[in-house]
Amino acid sequence: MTDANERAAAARTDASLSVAVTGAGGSGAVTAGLILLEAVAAAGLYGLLRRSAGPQIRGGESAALLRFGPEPIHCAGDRCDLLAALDWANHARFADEIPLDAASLVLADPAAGAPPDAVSASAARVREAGFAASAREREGGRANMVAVGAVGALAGLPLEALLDAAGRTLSGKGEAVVAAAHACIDAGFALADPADRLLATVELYVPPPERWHITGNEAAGLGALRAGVRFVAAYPITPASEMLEWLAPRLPRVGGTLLQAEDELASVNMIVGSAFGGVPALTATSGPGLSLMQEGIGLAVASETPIVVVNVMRGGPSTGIPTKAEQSDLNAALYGLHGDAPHLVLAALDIADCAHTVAWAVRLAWRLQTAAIVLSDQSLGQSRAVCDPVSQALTRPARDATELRGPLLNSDAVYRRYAITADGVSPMSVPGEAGRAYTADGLEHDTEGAPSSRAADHAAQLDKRGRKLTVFDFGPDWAEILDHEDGTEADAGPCLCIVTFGAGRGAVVEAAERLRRDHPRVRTIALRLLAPLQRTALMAAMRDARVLVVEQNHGAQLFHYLHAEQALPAGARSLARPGPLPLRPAEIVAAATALLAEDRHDRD
Amino acid sequence: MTDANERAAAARTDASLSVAVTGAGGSGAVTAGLILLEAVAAAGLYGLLRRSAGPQIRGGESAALLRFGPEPIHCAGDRCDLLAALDWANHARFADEIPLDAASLVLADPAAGAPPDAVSASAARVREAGFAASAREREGGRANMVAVGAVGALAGLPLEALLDAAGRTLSGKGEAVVAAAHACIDAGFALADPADRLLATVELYVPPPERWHITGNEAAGLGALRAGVRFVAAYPITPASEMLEWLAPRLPRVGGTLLQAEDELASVNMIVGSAFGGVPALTATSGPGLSLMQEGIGLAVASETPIVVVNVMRGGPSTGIPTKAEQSDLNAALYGLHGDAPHLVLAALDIADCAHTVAWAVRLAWRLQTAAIVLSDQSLGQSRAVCDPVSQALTRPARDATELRGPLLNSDAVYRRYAITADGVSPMSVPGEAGRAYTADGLEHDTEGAPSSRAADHAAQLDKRGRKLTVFDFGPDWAEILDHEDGTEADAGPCLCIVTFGAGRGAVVEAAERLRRDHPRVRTIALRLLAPLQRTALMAAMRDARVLVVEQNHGAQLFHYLHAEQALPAGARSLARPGPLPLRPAEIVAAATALLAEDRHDRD
Amino acid sequence: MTETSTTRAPGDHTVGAASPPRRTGSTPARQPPSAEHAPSAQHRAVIPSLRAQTYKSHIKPIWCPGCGHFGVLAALTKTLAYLELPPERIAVVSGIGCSSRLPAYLSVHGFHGLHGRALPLAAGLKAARPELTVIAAGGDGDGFSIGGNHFLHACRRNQDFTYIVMDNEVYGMTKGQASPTTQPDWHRSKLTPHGTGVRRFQPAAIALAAGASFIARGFAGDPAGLTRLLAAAIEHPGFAFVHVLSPCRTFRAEHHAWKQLVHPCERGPAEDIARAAELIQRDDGMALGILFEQQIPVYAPAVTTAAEQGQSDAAASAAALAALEAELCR
Amino acid sequence: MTETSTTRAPGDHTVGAASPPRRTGSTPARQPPSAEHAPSAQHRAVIPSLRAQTYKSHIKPIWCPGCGHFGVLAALTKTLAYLELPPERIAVVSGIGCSSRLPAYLSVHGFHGLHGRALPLAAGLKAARPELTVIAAGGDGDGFSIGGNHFLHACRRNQDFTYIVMDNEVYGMTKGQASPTTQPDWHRSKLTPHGTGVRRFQPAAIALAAGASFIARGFAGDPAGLTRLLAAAIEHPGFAFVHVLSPCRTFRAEHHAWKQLVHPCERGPAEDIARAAELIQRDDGMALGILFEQQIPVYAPAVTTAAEQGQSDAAASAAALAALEAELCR
Ligand SMILES: Cc1ncc(C[n+]2csc(CCOP(=O)(O)OP(=O)(O)O)c2C)c(N)n1
Ligand SMILES: Cc1ncc(C[n+]2csc(CCOP(=O)(O)OP(=O)(O)O)c2C)c(N)n1
Ligand code: SF4
Ligand code: SF4
Ligand SMILES: [Mg+2]
Ligand SMILES: [Mg+2]
Repeated sequence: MTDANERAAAARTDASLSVAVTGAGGSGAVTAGLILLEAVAAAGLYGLLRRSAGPQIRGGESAALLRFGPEPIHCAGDRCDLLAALDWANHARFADEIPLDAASLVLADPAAGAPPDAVSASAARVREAGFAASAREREGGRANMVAVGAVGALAGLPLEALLDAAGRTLSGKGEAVVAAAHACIDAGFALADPADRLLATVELYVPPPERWHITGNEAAGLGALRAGVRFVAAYPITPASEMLEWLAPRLPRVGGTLLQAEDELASVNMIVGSAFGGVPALTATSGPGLSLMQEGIGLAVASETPIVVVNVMRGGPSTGIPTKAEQSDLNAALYGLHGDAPHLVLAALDIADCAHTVAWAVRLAWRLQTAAIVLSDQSLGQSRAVCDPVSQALTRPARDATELRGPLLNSDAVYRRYAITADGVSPMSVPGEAGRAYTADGLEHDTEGAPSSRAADHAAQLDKRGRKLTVFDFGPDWAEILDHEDGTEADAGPCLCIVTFGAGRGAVVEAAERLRRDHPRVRTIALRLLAPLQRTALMAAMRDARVLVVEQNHGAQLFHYLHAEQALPAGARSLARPGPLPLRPAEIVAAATALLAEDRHDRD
Repeated sequence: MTDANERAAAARTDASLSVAVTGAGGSGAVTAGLILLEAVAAAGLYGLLRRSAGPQIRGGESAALLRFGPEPIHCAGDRCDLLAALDWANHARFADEIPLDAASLVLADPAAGAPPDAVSASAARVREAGFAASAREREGGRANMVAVGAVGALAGLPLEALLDAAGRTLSGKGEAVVAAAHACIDAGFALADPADRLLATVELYVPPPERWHITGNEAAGLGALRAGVRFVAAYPITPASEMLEWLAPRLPRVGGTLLQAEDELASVNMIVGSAFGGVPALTATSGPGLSLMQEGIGLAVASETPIVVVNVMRGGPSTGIPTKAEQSDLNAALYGLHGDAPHLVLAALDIADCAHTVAWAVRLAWRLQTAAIVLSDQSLGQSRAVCDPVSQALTRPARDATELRGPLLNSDAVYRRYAITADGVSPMSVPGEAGRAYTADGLEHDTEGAPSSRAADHAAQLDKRGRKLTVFDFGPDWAEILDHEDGTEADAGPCLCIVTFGAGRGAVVEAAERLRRDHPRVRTIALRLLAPLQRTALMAAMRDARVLVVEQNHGAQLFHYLHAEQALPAGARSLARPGPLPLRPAEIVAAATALLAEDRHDRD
Repeated sequence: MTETSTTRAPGDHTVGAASPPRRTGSTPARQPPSAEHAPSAQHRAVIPSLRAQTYKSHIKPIWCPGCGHFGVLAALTKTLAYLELPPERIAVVSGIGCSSRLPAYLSVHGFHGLHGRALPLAAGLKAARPELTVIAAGGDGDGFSIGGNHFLHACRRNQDFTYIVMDNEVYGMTKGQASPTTQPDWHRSKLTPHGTGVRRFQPAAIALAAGASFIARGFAGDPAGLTRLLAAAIEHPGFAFVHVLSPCRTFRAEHHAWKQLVHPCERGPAEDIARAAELIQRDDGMALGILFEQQIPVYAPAVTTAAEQGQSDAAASAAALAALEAELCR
Repeated sequence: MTETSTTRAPGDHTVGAASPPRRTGSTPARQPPSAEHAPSAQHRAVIPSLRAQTYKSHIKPIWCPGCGHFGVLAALTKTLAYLELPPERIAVVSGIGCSSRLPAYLSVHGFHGLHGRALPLAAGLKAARPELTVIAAGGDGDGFSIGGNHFLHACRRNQDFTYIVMDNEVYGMTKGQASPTTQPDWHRSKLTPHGTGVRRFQPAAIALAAGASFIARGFAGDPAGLTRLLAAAIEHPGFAFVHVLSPCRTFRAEHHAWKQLVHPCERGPAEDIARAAELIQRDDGMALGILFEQQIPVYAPAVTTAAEQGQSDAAASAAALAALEAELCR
C-alpha cells in the first residue's frame, strides 16, 4: 500500500467503501451504478445505491452513489472514497452529496477538461482516466462501462463479478451491447493503476448468499402483499410512485387489484371502500398527498375502517423538494387529523424493514380497526440495497381478511357494530354477512351505528377508539433497541442513548458504532411505532441515560412529540437537521461528543 | 322571598340567571329566546343566548338557553334556574343541556301532559302554566309569547323591555303579529306567580348602554372587515356558514367581494390568489374543511402569502357532531401541515373577542407573510351575546393592503422576493408593481424565487420562515391573564394557575371567580396566540403556581402541546373533556379543588 | 305467488319514458345482465319475495315533512324488493347532506362517508368486491359541487354500479345555499343575496360528455316511474347515473311546481353520442326517463383469478407470492 | 414603426382555423373587448413595443429537449408582446407538472401553486384584482385529473381569464403515468401495464357541457397558430379555455405523428349550443382553432365601487364600515 492509500484507509471508518459515478444526461452514470451494485451482490457483499439528479425530467446530469462492504450498509456514510467523473457537467450540484477530502481518489477523464474548483479545493488525489478515449477504441464502447471496470478494480470487486453484473443488467439490450460493455469493463479494469487500489480484490462468492436486491418502495409493496393487501388505489407522486408501480403488475398475480385514482381524495376514499368490503387495502403518497388525505384518514378512524397509507416523505413544506428525503411529515402524520382521532403511526427503519413495517401496519390496522400511516422516505423508497431479506416470520402472510379481522363477537342479539368492549375493539362485519348489516359512519353514532349527538355516546365512542390503542399489547416490535458496548467496562460512565425514528436509524446506528470506541455504553433506539407511543417501555429503555434525539427535519418534530408525551428525561438534547442532504454519522458523533463533553465539564 | 326562592338564590353562584325555553318544532322556543335577549339588552343587562336543536333540518324540537345578569356573561354556567317548557317533545335530548336541580323552577303547560321522568327526578319545583290555553284566548296568540311574559316576570325583566323587544324582533311579521305577541306577553307576565320571582324586577335602562348584540360568527366577520379583508371565499359548513353569510352582503358595501367556491380546496386556493394580488383575504370553515385546506395553507406558508382561515370548531373526529362545540381541532391547526411549516394559530376567547382575534390575525398574517388559522367554535360562533363592543383601538381598520404589508426593502438592485433578512420578513410585491415581478412558489426556491433544491437555499428559507415568527414582538395580546385575588392575604399559599385557550376562557374565568372565595390567589391564562407559543412569557406568568390546563376535547391537546414546547412546570394537571356539552365552571372548580387538596395532603 | 308478482310490479306507468323493465314475466328466469351485480338464482330461490319494507331500517329520517328524499327512499326500497336482491349483497354508500342520510334508513350495508366522496368510496368497494350490488347516493351539492371531479371520473371509468343524485337545487343540510344546479338568479341564499350569477351545472350533459353509459332522470314525486328507472340503472352493466329531481320543501318551496313541469324525455341514440349530446343539450332539465343508454364493456381491473390458475384462492395467492419473493433475490 | 408591426403579426397562418386577430391594422386603436383585461391606451403609448423576449425570465427550463411545452412558452410570450400587455399587469398561475413550470420562465407575475389548483388560485386573484390579465396554465394531469372539479366550475363561472392546458396525454413530471386524456389501451405506464381501460377525458366536450364561453384547440408544434388562439382567448371576455396538444418527447414518442394528424376545426355556432355539442362530439381531438365562442356576461361579483358612491375608496370604505358597526349596536 502506498502512503496515500494508507491515508485513504485511515479515513474510512469501517470496511465499507463509497464510490460515486457522475456524468451528464445520457452518460449512463446510473447504469454504471446499477452494474456495480450487481457486482457487489455477486461478490457476497452488502450495498446501498442512491441516486441524485438535477431538476430536469430526463437527460439532466446524474450521480450514482454506491456504498458497499462486508457488513450491512446502514446509511450514506460521511464521505466519498472514490469518484469516477465521466464529465463535469454541473458537478457543483453534487458537491454536497459527494464529500471529497484529501483521502479521496478522483478518476477524471482528461477529455472532460480540468476538474472544477470544488474538486481541486477538496485536495483529493486526481488520476487521469481516459474513459471516453478507451471506449472509442472499442466497437459500441461506452465510457461508463470503462468506468465500471476501473472503479471495480480499485474498489476490489472481482472482474468476473463485474462482467456477470453487466451481462445481467444489460441483458434486455441485446448481445452486441453486452459484448461491448464487457470489452469496456475489461479495458477499464486494466486501466486502473494497481497502486491506487483502495481495497484488495475480494473473492467471487459462489453461490452468492441469498440477499434481497430491493428498494424501499419495492419492499413496502412486498410487505403489503405479504400481509394480505389485495386492493391498492394509486395517484402518482414522487417519491412514492414506484411503490405503486411495483404493485400494479403484481397485485393481479395474487388475486388483487390496483385502481388509478383521479386524485388523492379519491384514492384514500377508495381504500376505505375496499376495507369496508373486507378487502385489505392500501395507498401510498407523499406530503402533499398526505395533506389531501387527512379528511379520509379521519373518516377511517371514526368509522373504524382499517386502512394503511404509506407516506414516502420528501422535502417540505408544500411542494418542497420532491426528489429528496426529509423526515418532516411526522407532525402531519401524528396530529394532522381534525378532531380527536387516535390512530397508528409507524416508520420503516431501513430499506428491507419497509416490508416488515408495512406488513405489521396492515395487521395492526385490521386488528385495531383504524387507520395506520406508515412513514418511509425518499432515501429508503428510491435507494436500492443488497441486504438480508426480512424473514417471513416477521410478516407472515395473512390467510385472508377474516384472519386479519379476528373473530366476531356473537353474544348480542342485535348486531352492534360499534359495541363498547373491554379491549375497545368492536365486532366488524363485512357486506355479504346476512343479519350484520350496519351503516359505517363518520358522524358520531351509538353502538348500533345510528347517528347520535348525545354526550354519552360521544364519550363512549371516543373512549373506545382511544382505549383500543392503549390497551393493546404491541409486543417488542415498537422499536429496535441496540446496545453498542465494547464489553470492557460495563458500568463505566453514564449511558448515552440516541433516539431516532424511521430512516434516521442508519446514520444513528453507524454513529453509535463509532462512539463506542471512546465511550463504553451507547444505546440506540429507533422507533418503529410512533403512535401510540410505547412510553413506558421507551422511558425504561432510556433510564439513567443522557438522551440525544436525532431526526432529519427543521422543527425537531420527534423531540417535541416525545416531550408532548412526557417521555423524555430532563436535559435531553435534539439534533434536528432538514434535508436534502442525508444525515451523516459524523454529525451525530459530533453532537453526541459535545453532549458528553458538556457532562464531563459539568462534573468538573 | 320564599324558602324555595332562598334556596334558588343560594344555588346561583352570582347575580346571573339561566333560563331555558323548550318546545317542539314550530313552537317558537327560539323566537322566545331572541325576544328575551332583546329585553335583557333593553334592561341594560348582559346576556348570552345559546340554542340547541335535534338533528332534524327544520321542524325539530329546540331549546333556547339564555343566561343574563348585570355583569358580562362568560359562559353557559352550571345549571338552569328556570325552564319554560312549551311542551315535552323529545325533552330527554335536552336533559344534559338543561341541568335541573332542587333549586330550579319549571313552568310546565298542563296541556302538554306530565313532565317527563328526567324532570321529576331532578326534584325541581314544577309550576303549572297554561301557556297554550292563555294564547288560545287571544286573537293570533301564541304560547311562546305567553312564556316570554311569564319568564320575563319571574326573571325580573321589566314588562316594557319585553314588549319593546317583541316589537323589534317581530317587526318584519306585521302589526297584527306584534299586537298578538304583546297581548300574550302581558298575559304571561300576569300569569306568573309573584311568589316565584327569582329576581326583583330591574329598571328599564334608558337609553340602554351601547352594547353589541352579536354572535361570534358576526364578530369574526366584523374583525375581518375592520382589518381590511376585502376578499372572502366561501364553502358552507356548519357551524361556520353564518360568518360567511354575514359577510356576503356586507363585503360589497366596503368594496370587497365574496365568491362561493365549489369546495374547500378551491376556497383556500382562492384566498391565496387574492392575497398574492395584494387584497387581504379570508375563508371560514370547520374541521372537515380544515382538513381539506391543509395543503393550501401549507402553500401559503411556503410561498409566504398571507391568508387567514377561521376554523369554527365542532365535535370531531370526521363528520363528528356538526352542531356542537368542541376544541378538538387544535392539533390539526398546530401541526396539520406537512413538512416544516411554521405558521400562526390563534383562538378567540369569547364572542366579542372573535372580532379582536380575527382582526389581529389578519394583521399578523400580513406583517409576517404567512398563514394564520383562527380557532373559534360553535359555542362562540352560533351563540348570541349582548356584550361590550371590542374597541376599534384593538382592531384599528387597516388603511389598505400596503399598510398591512409594510414597506418594501429597496436596497437590492435585483428584486429578491425571498431575500434573507434579519427579521425573517422578505419584501413582498404585488402584481402591478413594475420591476418587481416574481414567481411565488411552494417548491423550494432561492432568494429570487427560482426553484432550488440546494441544501443551503432550503436551510436559509426554512430558517427565515421560522425566524420571522420567533423574533417578532407580539406584544401583550398573546393571552388574557387575570388575577382573581381577594386582596386579603396576597402571599398566602401557592398560586393556582388555570391555563386554557379560546372558548375555554369563559368557564375558566367563572370558575376562578368562585375559587378565590376559598383560595386567595388564582390566576387564569387564556391563550389567544397559540403558535408561536409565547413560552417565556407564559412560563413567567405561571411561575411558582400549581397549574391546571383546561380544554374541551378528549385528547388533552393543549396540555400535550404545552408539554411539547416544554412550557409546563412539573406536576401540571389536565382537565380535558370532549363536547358536546359546554365546559361547566363547577367541573373546573372541582378539578382545581382536588388538585389543591392533593397538595395540602402532600404537605401533611 | 301473488306476493312475488306484486313485489315485482315496479309501479304504474303514468310518467316517464323509462323502458318497462326488460323482464316482467312471472317466471323467475330473469337473466342477470351481468353475473356480477344480480342475485344468483340460488339466492332468489332461498328468498322468493323480499318486500320493500325489509329494506328499511328502524331509524326515523331526520328529513322535513314533505322532503323529496322520502320519495327516493321509497322508490329505492321498492326497486331492491322488485329485483329481489338479498340485503346482505347490497351496499349503499353516500356523502354528506340531507340526501346522503339515506343509508341509515336502509337495512342493507351502508357507508355514510365524506361530503363529496361517495363515488370513490363506492369505486373502491366495487373494485374489491365486484359481486356486490353497489349504489352510491347523495345530493346535488355533494355530487356536483365538492364531488364534481369524482363524478367526471366515475362516468369515464364505467365500473358497474349505480349513482343516484337527489337534486334539490340547494344545499339543504347547511340551510339553503345555492348549489351548482341552482338558477343563477335565485337570491334566497344569504351567501349569494344577488344570486350566484353562474350558469347551472347540467348533470346529464356533463355525464354524457364524460362518457357515462347510462343516464336517466327521475322525479321523487313519481315513485313508480323512479322505481322503474332505478331498476334499469341497477341492471345496467356499467356506471348508471340517475338524476332525481327531489324537491326541498324547506328552502325551495317553489319546487311544488315541478309536478306540472316534468314530462317524458326523448332517448338519445346509443350508437350516436354526438346526436345524443345535441338532444341532451336541448333538454329542459325536466324530462324524465332514460336519456341515454349504451352497452359498452364495464371496467374490470386486471385480476388473475384463482380459477384461471386452476387453484384454490389461498393456494394460488400463496404460490404467486412465493414466486414474487423469489424474484427479489439474486 | 416596423418593429411594432412585426411584433403585432402573430405569426403565419398555415395551420388552424383561428380567426385572424380582430385588429391587425398598424394603428394602435385596438379597442379592448373589455376594459378589464386589455392594456389601457396610455400604457400602450408608454410602451410602444414589447418584444416577446421581454416576457422571458432568465431561468432555463428544465424541460427535455423537444418538449412541446417550449412551443407554448414561445407562443405565449409572442402573444403577450403582440397584445402589448405591460408585464406588470399580467399574472400567470399554474399547478404542478412539467407544464406547470411555465411561470418561472416568464418575467411577469407568477404563481407556481399546487397540483390541480391553478384555477381556484386564478379565480381568487381575478376576483380580487379584476384589472389584471390573468392566465392559468398547466397540464392534462393537473387540469383534468386532480383539477377536474375546478375545471368544471371555472367553465360555469365565466370569470374573465384564460386557461391553457398543455395536453401531452401523460403525467410527464412523475415519469410517465396515464392521464385522463391517455388512450385506454396505452400500456407503457408501469402503473397501468394493461392500459387504463378507461374512456378518454374529452376536454372540449366537457368544457362545453360545463358552460365554457370560449373553447379553442392549439398545437405546440404550430406556434404561430397557437399565438393567434392565445391572443383571441386573452381578448375573449369571459373564461377562455385553450386546449393545447403539447407532445411529451420522453414518454409519448408517438406524438411525433401529431404534425400529420392536426387539421382545422369547424367552429360550433355560438347561438346553438346543442349543435355545437354535436360538433364537438364528432371532433377527433386533433382539430385546431376556435371550437366555440360565445359572448355572454362575464362573472362580476357584486362590488359597490367607491366611484358609484362618489367617494374615495378609503373614505367610502371607512364610512361603510362605520355604518356596519352601528348596525350591531342596539
Ligand atoms: C368537507 C365538507 N365541507 C362542507 C360540509 C358541509 N356540508 C354538509 S352537507 C352540505 C351540502 C349538502 O347539499 P346536498 O348534497 O345538495 O344535499 P341536500 O342536503 O340538499 O340533500 C355541506 C356543504 C361538510 N360536511 N364537509
Ligand atoms: C397533491 C399532489 N399529488 C400528486 C403530485 C405529483 N405530481 C406532480 S406533477 C403530476 C402530474 C403532472 O402531469 P401533467 O399535469 O399532465 O403535467 P406534465 O408533467 O405532463 O406537463 C403529479 C401527479 C403532486 N405534486 N401533488
Ligand atoms: S332541508 Fe330540504 S332537503 Fe333537507 S330534509 Fe328539509 S326538505 Fe329535505
Ligand atoms: S417529460 Fe415530457 S412533458 Fe416533461 S419535460 Fe420531458 S418531454 Fe416535456
Ligand atoms: Mg341538495
Ligand atoms: Mg401531461
